[in-house]
Amino acid sequence: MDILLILILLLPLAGGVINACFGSRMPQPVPVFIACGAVIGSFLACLGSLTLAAGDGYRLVLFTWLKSGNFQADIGLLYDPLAAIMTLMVTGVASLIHLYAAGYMEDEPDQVRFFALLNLFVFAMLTIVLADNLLLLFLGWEGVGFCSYGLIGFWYRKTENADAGRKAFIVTRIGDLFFAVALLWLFALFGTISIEGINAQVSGLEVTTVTMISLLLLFGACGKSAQVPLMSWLADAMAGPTPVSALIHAATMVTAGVYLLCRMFPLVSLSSTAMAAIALVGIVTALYAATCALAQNEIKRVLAYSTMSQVGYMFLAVGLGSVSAAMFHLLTHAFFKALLFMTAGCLINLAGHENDIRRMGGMRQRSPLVFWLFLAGLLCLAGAPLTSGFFSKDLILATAFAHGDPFHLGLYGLGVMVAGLTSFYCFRLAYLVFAGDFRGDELPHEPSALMLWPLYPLAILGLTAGLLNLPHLFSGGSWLSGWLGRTQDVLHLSISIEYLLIGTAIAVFVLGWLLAALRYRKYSERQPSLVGEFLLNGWRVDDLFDLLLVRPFKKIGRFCSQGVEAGLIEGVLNGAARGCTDLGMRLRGLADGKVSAYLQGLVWGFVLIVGWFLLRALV
Amino acid sequence: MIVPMEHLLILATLLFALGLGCVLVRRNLIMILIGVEIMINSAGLVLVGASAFWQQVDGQIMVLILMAITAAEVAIGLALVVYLHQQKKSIDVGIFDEMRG
Amino acid sequence: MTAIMATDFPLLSLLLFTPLAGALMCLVIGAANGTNARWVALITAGIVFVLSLVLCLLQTPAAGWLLYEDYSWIENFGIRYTLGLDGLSSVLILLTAFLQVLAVLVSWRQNHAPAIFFALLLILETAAIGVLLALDLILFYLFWELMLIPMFFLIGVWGYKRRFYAAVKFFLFTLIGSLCLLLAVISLYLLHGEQTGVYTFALEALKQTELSGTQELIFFLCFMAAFVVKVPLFPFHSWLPDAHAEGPAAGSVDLAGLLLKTGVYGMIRFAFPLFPVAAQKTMPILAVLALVGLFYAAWVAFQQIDIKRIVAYSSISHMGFVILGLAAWNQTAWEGSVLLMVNHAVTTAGLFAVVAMIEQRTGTRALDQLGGMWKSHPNMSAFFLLFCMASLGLPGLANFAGEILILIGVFTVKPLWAIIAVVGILFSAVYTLRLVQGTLWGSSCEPHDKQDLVPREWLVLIPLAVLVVLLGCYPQPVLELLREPVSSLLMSGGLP
Amino acid sequence: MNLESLHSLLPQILLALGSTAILLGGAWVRNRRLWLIVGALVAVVAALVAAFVDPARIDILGMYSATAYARFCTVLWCLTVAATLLISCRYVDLFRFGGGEYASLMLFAAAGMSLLSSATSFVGLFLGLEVLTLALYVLIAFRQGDSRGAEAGMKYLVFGAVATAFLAFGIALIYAATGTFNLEAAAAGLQTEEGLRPLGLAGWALLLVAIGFKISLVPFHLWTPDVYQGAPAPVSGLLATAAKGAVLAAFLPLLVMTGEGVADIRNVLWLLAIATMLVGTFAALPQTNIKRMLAYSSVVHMGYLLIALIVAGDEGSRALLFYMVVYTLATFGAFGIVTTFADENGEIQEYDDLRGLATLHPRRSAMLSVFLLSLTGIPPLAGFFAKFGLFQAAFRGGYAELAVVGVIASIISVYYYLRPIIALYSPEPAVVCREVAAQSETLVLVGCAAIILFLGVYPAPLLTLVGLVIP
Repeated sequence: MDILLILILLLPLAGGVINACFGSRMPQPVPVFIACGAVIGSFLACLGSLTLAAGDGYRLVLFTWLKSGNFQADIGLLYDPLAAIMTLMVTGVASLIHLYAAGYMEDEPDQVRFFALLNLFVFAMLTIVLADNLLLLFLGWEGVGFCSYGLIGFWYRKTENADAGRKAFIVTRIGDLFFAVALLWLFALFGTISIEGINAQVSGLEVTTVTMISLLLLFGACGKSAQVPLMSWLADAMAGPTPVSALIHAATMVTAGVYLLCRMFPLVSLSSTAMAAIALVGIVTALYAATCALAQNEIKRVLAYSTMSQVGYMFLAVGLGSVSAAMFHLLTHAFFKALLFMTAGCLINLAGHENDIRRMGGMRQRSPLVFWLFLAGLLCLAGAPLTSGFFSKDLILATAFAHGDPFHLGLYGLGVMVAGLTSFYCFRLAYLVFAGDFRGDELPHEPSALMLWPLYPLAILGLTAGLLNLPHLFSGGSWLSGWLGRTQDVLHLSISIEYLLIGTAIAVFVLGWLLAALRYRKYSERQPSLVGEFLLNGWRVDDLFDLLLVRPFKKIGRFCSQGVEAGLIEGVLNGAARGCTDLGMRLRGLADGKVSAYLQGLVWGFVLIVGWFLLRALV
Repeated sequence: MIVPMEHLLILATLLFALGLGCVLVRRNLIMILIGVEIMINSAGLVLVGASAFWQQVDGQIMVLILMAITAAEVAIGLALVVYLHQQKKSIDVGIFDEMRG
Repeated sequence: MTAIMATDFPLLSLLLFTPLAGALMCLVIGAANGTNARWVALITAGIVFVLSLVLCLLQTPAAGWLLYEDYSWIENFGIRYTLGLDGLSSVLILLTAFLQVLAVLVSWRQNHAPAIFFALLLILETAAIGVLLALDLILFYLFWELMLIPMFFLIGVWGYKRRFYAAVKFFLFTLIGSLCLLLAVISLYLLHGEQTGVYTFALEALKQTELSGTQELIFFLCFMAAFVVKVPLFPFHSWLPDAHAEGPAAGSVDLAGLLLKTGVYGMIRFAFPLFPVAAQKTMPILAVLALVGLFYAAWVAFQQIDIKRIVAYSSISHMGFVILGLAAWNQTAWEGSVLLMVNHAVTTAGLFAVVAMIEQRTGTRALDQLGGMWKSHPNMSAFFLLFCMASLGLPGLANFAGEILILIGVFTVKPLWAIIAVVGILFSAVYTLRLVQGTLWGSSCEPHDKQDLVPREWLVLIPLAVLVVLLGCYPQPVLELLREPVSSLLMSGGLP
Repeated sequence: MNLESLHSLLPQILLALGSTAILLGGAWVRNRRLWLIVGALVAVVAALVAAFVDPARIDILGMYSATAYARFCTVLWCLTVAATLLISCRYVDLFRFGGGEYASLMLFAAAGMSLLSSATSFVGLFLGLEVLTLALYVLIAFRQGDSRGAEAGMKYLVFGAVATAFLAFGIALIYAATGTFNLEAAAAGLQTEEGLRPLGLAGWALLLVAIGFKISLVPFHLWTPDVYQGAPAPVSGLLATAAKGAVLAAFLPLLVMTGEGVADIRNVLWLLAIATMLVGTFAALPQTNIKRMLAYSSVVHMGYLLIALIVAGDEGSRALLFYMVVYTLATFGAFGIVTTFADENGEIQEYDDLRGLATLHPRRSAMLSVFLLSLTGIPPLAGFFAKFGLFQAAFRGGYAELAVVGVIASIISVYYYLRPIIALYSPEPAVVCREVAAQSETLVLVGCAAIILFLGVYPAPLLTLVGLVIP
């Protein structure tokens, strides 16, 4: 069994490394086979080893990575139910996306780099999931950052793409810093960085310390998960190829933050302040992103903001103390959002590589199949009744409601509002893309079969994943909560309240739909309003960061390099050097070639010596 | 001793100063050499006087050596004067300033 | 003093003087034919590498010297020829020997007076190894200064346009520091002699000298003057970017890989154990300078156009990290510092090697004229990306392992320092990504040489890349070698 | 004067006789190289005699001594002169020197230096100094028709003559004050607090001016660069090394003594040392002519040597002698290299003309680098241990401030020593100098470089030797 567990990690790594080193020397389809094979193999290994994870999980230490003084970091795996479910999701979705990518990237000459990075990404993501200590987790954490950097900027010939990659890397790294500090602090407190070890010892800690560390972890999570305030990179990250957006920026990497918080939940949950902060970050992001999504014109950007918003829900769930709700939404979201992105990729192809929804329309005629798939995804996202998104979102909102106090009721209210906004922008998207006639002029580029096949399982999963954690009301057994060992997350509300909550959810869904239908059923060119412009630019957060961080940074840089380095330090050095040579010139000037001057020097010297003697005699 | 030592020293110092003045002021090489001669002779004077003061002959021997060496120096000096004159048609030391710095 | 490995054969001297002998061979055989000189240099460097590798493998993680040599040398001054090899020295010697092989390969196409060039490289190697082995202060100083001459010529003769300026700057900076060291060594020697009647320069003996607080502080500062210039610590770094930018590729590899390391080595082998009290008193200052340098160099690197200068400033920034680790004064941080030193050497050597290759192909090092190298030279670019990622501290690659140990060590002592230093990691990402962005991505510049890596270059880059990954994923062998020496050096510093 | 005294003076007599013989022989046989080699042989024989024939008595007529120290100096100067003669072989042919006269004067100078270093009385000192100076007057202007040589000769003559006058008057005043010519007694006489003390001090002041001129201390150094530049390179080499070393050596025994009188002198020397080191260093910075640079460098090094002279004692003397030997080797070597680069157009002196010579003459360039780096004091060259010994002695003697000034000067000196080296090694040659070094030149220079390298790695033999001979 150990070997299966190792294979989960090793296969994607090997695939990535082999492709990176030798891929360009292999005949064309081989690297793709290797890449897909590696991930599918990993998925199978995960399925095979699932039994290991049940209960308290399974711990496997491979070798010592770093050991110095009393610090020790192992390459070790912690395969518990949480990790297992996440692994399953990551490998499963990744397998499908790899297959899709094989079709999507068919004509790309630089395929090898793409698949190498994609495999490495899966490896890094699985490292996050399976790591038994925070440092190894951090390795995966930064690893996904790098792969995301490389993949966003995959089409590097356009500087904007490379810049978007860089932005993603640096902004998420800001979050990583907080994570790193938390790691250091935890080690200083506990003398270990093992996740189990830390979680076992937290109970004795002071609440302020816990709060501080939890907040650090939260910030770390915010970076990777594109939560307020470190969210601005995600929309730009859509510059990458669509499979990348589907895998990294929808299904897996952006949910790593949620996973981290779930992983460290025993610690985080000790501080109510931190929990409130998490919930707040979640809902603020959800709201922010939902508003932004309203005004976006590029199909992938709409989806990106929706991702941000949905991840906000997951944060909210963690903040509410319900790990299973968070994980539930994480899973369902992974399915339908991957589906959405991949169908969006098909749509873009169909529209003749056109991203802008204002230049789409009538896509239903171009491919009814894609229409239905996309619609399935959208319905899940919008929370249409009985879809997976409906159940998972409802669980989160119900949990908020169940807390009962004003703060949480407020969260619930905002959550409902976001749900309405979500429904609105989903149907806006649907109408703009599918209704009416095609507004562009490009010829369609038919998606290959390889691109369509992986969509079916995802659509099915997206529509039915609600079964994973079906609440009692629908005579479900909350299987996920049980598997995760979090039965306390199962809500026990009265039937009437449950009906009320469900009714509200359905109501806002319908409301959103109706408003969208009203406004977007018939397409008309509109001048974007001031508010629209504001939302389109993501509340102008980029400008704010530019003003607050980027420009001062550059200014200080200029000051250092021109002011201090070239001015002060070089100036002092050159000044000293010039002083020396000037002095030298003056001294050599004494020897002007004339004997009489030399003799005068001699006499002055004599006077000097006699004077010195006299001085000594007098003093 | 007929003349007091002090007088002798003052005279010698004066002579030395005069010689030095000559060396410093004159630009003609021959005149400079003459100035040097005067300075050296002032030293001879002191030596003779001191020899008498200390009742020793050492000083007087030294004077003889001094004179011999001076002669040699002048010989070389004058040879150089001729050589220099051949080169630049002048023995003004001021014009020999090709090398400087 | 006894050694663990009892052997009468002067193995250390053999290690030390093999490169010198090679240098002479280079001059003799290679004078007429440059190719001979290259091969002599390569073979010599290879032999030294194998020798040091064997010594490293023989090393057991126990306290004490693995090998120790002590001969009478200049009795008149009480100077002895004392060499000792422990885990710390063997790691750094192995690094030196390894990089030297690469330096020879990197400069394979050097055509201006190759015999002298390679001879100088080998002399430099002897000097560096000597510094790492010497246990007599004057012997140490001798090798310390001996590093100057070859490096000076390498920069001053085989460098670029402003090579004289750079070479003299390098020479002057380091000489000022080392003469301070010399003065301190002499005074310490006299003081010890007056106290005990035994005039000696032996490190172990001089550690016993009784010093007043002020004396110790002055001596310590004089010692540090030499070491911080070599490291170089802000604000004594100004020579390094010029030396890198104007020097040949091999010079840069050696500068980053060999010379900078000797500064830190000098601190932990000599300055700290000799003057522990003063050292600990001044640690906060050192830490502040290290931190300021860490950020300052990052900022300056961010503004540079010349890619070699960017790498040079990144070097300064990383060395700030190393010094910060030393300032924490505990086992983890010190091991981290040494590890980072090794890792940084490997990474930076790789970066400089690729930079040289880029320059060879495009004829420029200006960031604004480069771009899109991945299109024309994917293999080279992949290596460059790897080294850059290692340099910005990506976990799993070399630098991170050292950095995290330093951070952990520092955090237990002074959390604030560690937190500030963490931000430094972000900064390194900012300027390194700018470097990557400007060279690899974007629209293509037109390189006149479309040739991707040639076999010789593969030979240079593959070992470096393998090491970068290996040191990042499994640095344990190095750490185990360091454990005992570092802990005993810390002990002699008077603190656990 | 008896046979024993003559026996004790055998090396000097050999030199003087040899000089005269060559002068006579040169009138008949006009083979330049022959006489140079004969001269070198005579000098070597004199050196051997000085080294291995034990003197019959130490004190010679109260004027000279034949102590181990004096003999050591004699050997040193004789060998320097022999080396100068050997290195001049090609040079004298090139510029058509009168070989006999040249060799004869060199030997004469050697005799002077040897007498100077052995002097125990002012009479002997004066005599030795004048013998040396008179020979040098001629040697400096030896290159006929060379206007710079003539100018250099004139400058040296005027300065030398004035210095002689100062020396003579100084000696006279000291004699008047103390009633003795004996150096030690005269110095000891200064210590007694008598009415004549000011007179003695005035005498010492004059004497110091004269010495200052001879070893070119600041501010009596102004003639140095001009004369070194104008004189033939081998002669400049001799001027910068033995001619200065002999004077310094003469005063070492004096300063080994302690006492108040000497303390006054030491005090002046302290001032002169600092001025010399700093002024010389800075003035050397902007130089672009290697001979002028070496001239200023010699000024600086005399400042260093003064440190040792001031410290005196065993440590100081040892440091001084060691430094002097090493300095002599390096400076002589550097001038030697300049000699070998001379062709019928003259000497290559400017840095611009040195550019790229290394590609044509790698060995000589390497040797020049060795010499200059040794002067800088960089290990593993002998210059390092010389400076090391010096600073160490300064610290022991309580003159740390002098050591610090010395260190500052050596830091700055890096710049001017390195400039010609870099010029040599720059890729594009400026002047095509195809002169092949004569065998004798190579022999001497390789010898110098080898000794410098050897002493840089293993200075113990020389250290032991100087430890044996110090007064």
